[in-house]
Amino acid sequence: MKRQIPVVLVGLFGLFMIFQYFVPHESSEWIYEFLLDWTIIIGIFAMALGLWSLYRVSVEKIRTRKPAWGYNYLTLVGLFTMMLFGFTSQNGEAWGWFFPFMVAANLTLVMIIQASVTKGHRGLFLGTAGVCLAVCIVIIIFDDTWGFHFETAEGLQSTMFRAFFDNILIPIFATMFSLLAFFIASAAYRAFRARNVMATLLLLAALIVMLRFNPYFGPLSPYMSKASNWLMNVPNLAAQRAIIIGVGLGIVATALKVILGIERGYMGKG
Amino acid sequence: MGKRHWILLGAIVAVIIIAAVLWLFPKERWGTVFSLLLVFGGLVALLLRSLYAKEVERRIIFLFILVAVAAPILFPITFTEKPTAVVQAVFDKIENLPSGSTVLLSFDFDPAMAPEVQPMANAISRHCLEKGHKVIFMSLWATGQALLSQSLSDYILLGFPDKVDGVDYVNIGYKAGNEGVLNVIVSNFEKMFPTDVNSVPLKDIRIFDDIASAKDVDFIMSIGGGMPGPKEWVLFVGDPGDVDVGVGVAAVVAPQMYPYYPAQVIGILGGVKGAAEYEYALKDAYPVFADMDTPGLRMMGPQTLAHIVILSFIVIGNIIYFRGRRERKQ
Amino acid sequence: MKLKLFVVSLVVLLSFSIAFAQEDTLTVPPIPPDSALLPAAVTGLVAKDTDNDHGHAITLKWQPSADDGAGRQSVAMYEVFRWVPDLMTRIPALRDTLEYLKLRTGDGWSPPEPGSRTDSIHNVFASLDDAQLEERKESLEQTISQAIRDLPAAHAAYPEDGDWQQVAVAPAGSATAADVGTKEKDTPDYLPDYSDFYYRVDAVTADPAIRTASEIVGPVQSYGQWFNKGRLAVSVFVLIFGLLTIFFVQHARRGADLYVRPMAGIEAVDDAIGRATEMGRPILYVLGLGTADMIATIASFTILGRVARRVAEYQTKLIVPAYEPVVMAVAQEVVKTAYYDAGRPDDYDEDIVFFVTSLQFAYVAAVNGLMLRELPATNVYMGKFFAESLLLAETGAVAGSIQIAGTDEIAQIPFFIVACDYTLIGEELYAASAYLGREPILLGSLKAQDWAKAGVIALAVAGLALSNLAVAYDWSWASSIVDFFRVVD
Amino acid sequence: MKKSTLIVMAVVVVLFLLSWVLKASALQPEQGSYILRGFLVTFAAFLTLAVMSFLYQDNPFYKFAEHLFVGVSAAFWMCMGFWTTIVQNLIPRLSTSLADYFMVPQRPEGLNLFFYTPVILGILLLMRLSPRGGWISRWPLAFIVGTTAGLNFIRYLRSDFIKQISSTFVPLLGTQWEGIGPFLSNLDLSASGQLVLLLSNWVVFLGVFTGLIYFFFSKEHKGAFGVGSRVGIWILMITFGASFGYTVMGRISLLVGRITFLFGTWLELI
Repeated sequence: MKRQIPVVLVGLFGLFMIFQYFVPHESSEWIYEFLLDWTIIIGIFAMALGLWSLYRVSVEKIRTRKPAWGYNYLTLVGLFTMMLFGFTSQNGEAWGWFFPFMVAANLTLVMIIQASVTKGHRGLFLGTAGVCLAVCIVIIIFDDTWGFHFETAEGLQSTMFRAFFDNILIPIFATMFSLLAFFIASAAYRAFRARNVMATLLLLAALIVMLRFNPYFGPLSPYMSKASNWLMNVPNLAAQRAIIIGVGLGIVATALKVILGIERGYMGKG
Repeated sequence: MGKRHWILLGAIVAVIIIAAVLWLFPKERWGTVFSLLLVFGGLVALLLRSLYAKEVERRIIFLFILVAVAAPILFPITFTEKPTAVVQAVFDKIENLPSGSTVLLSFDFDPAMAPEVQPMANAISRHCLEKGHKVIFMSLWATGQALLSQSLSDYILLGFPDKVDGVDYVNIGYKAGNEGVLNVIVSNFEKMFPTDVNSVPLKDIRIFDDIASAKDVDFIMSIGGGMPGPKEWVLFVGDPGDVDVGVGVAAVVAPQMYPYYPAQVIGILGGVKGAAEYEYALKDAYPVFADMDTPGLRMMGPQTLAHIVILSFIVIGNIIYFRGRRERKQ
Repeated sequence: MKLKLFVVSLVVLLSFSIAFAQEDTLTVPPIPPDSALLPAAVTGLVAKDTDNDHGHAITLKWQPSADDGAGRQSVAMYEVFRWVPDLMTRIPALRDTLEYLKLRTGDGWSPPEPGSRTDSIHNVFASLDDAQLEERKESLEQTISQAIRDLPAAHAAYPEDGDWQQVAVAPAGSATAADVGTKEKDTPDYLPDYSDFYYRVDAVTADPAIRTASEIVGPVQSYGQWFNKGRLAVSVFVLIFGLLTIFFVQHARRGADLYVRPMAGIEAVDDAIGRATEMGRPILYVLGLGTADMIATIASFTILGRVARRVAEYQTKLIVPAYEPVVMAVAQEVVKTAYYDAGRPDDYDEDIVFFVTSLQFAYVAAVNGLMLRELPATNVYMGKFFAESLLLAETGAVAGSIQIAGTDEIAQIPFFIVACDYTLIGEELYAASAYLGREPILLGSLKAQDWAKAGVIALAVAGLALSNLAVAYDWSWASSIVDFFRVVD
Repeated sequence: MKKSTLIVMAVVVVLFLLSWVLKASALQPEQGSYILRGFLVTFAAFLTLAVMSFLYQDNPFYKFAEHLFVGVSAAFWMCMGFWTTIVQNLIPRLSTSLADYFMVPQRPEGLNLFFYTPVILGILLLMRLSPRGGWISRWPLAFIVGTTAGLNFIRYLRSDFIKQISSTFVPLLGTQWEGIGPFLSNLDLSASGQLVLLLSNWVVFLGVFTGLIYFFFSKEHKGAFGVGSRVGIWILMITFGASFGYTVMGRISLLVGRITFLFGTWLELI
């Protein structure tokens, strides 16, 4: 029973989604739109699961002293701080007691983590956490330079949220991405060697395309760019199409298997 | 000759080269010449070394890439770019729409992809505004909304002080839901975007007076390179809504868009090269943009040098492979 | 003199009577300037419910005016008019008032600018107190919904209490137009289904005042269809493919021996698990950046199930960092079941599958760190991958792991091929789950896939031949077959 | 800790402080909190370099950036999901008072009680966290998987499958055809552009044909079939090589972006 109902649900909704494509009638459209909205909303609820997992695994690493465990404090503090920024904003220009509040709130978090990873002194840590929490609450009650909201009628208002986004997320994100420039070179060096026919074809095609906009080949340059365009447009088109048809078929077959209940791997039974 | 002799020889050669450069070139070219010498000299050295089938350590490759990219940024080198047919198609589409048409620009990228696609986003936005089209800006990426607002206020709108928010352009921002968002807006904007980023209800925005859904837009340009992105725009809006879609994509995604061209996509801007070509076309057609910042064109210098470095390493790798194979056979 | 007066008064009388007579049917200027200039009216006007849609739309067809492209060539465009009951035009005004009342009773209301439209509404309600406003608001809401319900009846009252409104414009030379409304009751272009509509089409010259109306057609009703005929081709494919799959699955169930060609990447999985066990190092399984609703991710779940089962049997360590919480939840379920099936429920740990973060490169940063610190013997990448593919695979290569990848994301396959030891290309990813399990049912569906591919090749060849011949010999029936595959969206 | 590590750490800290002071004093004339902004720019540069140091080897700076990134990004993603989806799209459909509280406009269609369903399904999903109720969390998962399986089934069948097949229907013999042609027309390598066009059409056709043959699973790749499959994989390899070569450009741009940040925004050299 516990296993059957989900499979039935999958089949039911899957079949409906297939049917609705052929039924232009309003009632089918109506359900279709609801279902789409619902999947988005359910996905948002799953965020809580993700956050809980992140918290637990980090604490677990600290407890078992895994390699680089100390950095997990940073992860959790970063998480907690950014979340508080996401739900608070200034009421005016002044900062008031906002930063002391952030420190106290993070101390509370760290003390709770400590309490859950140590065997002794649990009372001490919990006590400190309690004190810090009390400080937080006092600040919340008496400081009115900031409040618990983030988006107002004027749009995104949290200055610190934006600052963290611009100065922590963007630099790391973009730099991680830019590492690809290095890796693409080392991968090309390592792998593009004429070991056999397939590797040679891979190598030659890459060479031709990379040479396409190099201005140092004099009269040859236009031919280089034409050859690379031809490669990108003709054999590439063919191969892409073959892959797309194959993948499309694979997706369609897998979706059908899922809907018919033949494939249940995603439910832990396969 | 011992090691010390080699070092001594190297030092003497280096001094001679430096002296020659200082003597032969004007002051402002020194940086360029030295960095080029450094890169090419290093490559020649590695090439000679490869004849002994000695592998190059990956950190050395990294170092070469770093220098090849950083040097032309400090000491610029630039080239000219002629637009290719796929780029020209987008340019012509925007150019030939009657003034006052509605164009939807979707910034489907994040900060990481921005250096590659932001230049084309800016160039196209400027083109549309200059041409007098009404522009709807939006994003399918959470991280795209901030970027969008920022580039609107910091770059794009600076050149158009008389354009009015809500009349000439509107920024409706980001909604979560990936292609779900597209599924909805293809029949109704307001359902997914009740307000624009400034919380103005959509029904109070003039642009949306005769635009109920994405179907009513004259042209859609999706700029991005991930998921959701241009491909989703084609499959979920362009096809079902029968709207012309043009795409600007990161170079990596460009080949993937070709099967959709020209039936499902009217034109493709691929990577910085596409942006550079578009900027060139724009500068060519509009004297107003003569002094426009052209990051796309500017970026072609590091591109060219880095390509040469990578090509050289592929050659070096193959020499090492064949020399090594011969040694192994012996 | 008397005659002159008489003629003038007659003309005035006539024009009045014409104006009166036309008031119900025409909103155009009452006196045509010169009847000789009037274009010929369109003929044969037919109005029908638009086919293959959800209703709320009417398609009109007509024979172009004799002066359109021929005759006097004076027709510039056609304007389509629909008879609209007054009730329908009143609704938007009611809605504006309701909107005002809602704002007024809500928080943060401020009086409108003097002279604006809202201001004139405001003047009507200025003196009322909150309770009265609430009362008005509720009654207004009821009025509006009642009005919407009354729309069909109001349409049936034609030609009482209504007027002609322009609903569509078609350029000269066209013989068809559609009046497309929406199903959203609260928008101005709402078009009620099952209501009697009346239409007429005006042939309009360059001077909009000079026009000729057609005969009025009606009543016609719009309604939604239950099958979209434009999508027939798709439904044929769905049926054929569904039946093929079911057939081969049944065939396989009955114990037919099905051949599958060897695939290096799949065979490497088993070896890799053995290698990890020998070395005492973990196996890293990356599900990619897809969400649980992507089929590539679902295929990856199945492969994860197989790998986890083998891992559980060998008692090796498995690490599965997840990019998305729903994916994490499903993967936990998969791994848990695999451990139970392998008979080692005690070895299962909830933290085998864990969530990292949902930002692409933050996830990559964490997984890269994991690779260099845990030094997995084997990295398996299956599912949807984007730009991060090369970052992951190169770092894995540096860490000295054996790497097996599979993705249907075409742009990323080259990077996996370059940096990984084995790569499953496109459809091979979907076949992999069947391979690993060696279950006849799943192999059966592979067979169905192959047949579909054979069908595609046959179709492509046939279609090619047809479209070539159609071009060469101008066969219209051949192109109609080719058109069958052009799906209506 | 090794002595060299400590020295590197100390140097980095000193450089960081130096950059902070210099940056803040450079910003001083402008209004606003220049100390904070100087810090943020310096921090962004530090993070950029920390991530790049990964190219040399794993090190504490990278670990710092990595763990901070994970925490902050998880919180960022959660906050954005909460504010954009739950607050803006769900709440206005559930309750007027909640919508007022979060200051979001009411939806035109007003309240819709059907939206309690995804909320309930979302809560069922959270039941995973309880050891006993875990099985019920499969229901919402089944809902999501089923709905989207049906959606994908149709979508891929239509867009990636039928459409791709129908675009293969191109004349290989005829000459007056003008379809996918525009991008092939710049291929006038020889005087007779038409010939190249025709050749390209043949390559596309054969490419798709052999590519599909490569993806046959249930037939041994031997004889003529084997030749077809081999040609197929060759064309795939050419495509992959070309695609790799094409990508290099994009990755270099990303690096250009980061280096421009370091030289421009941080060091102000350009």
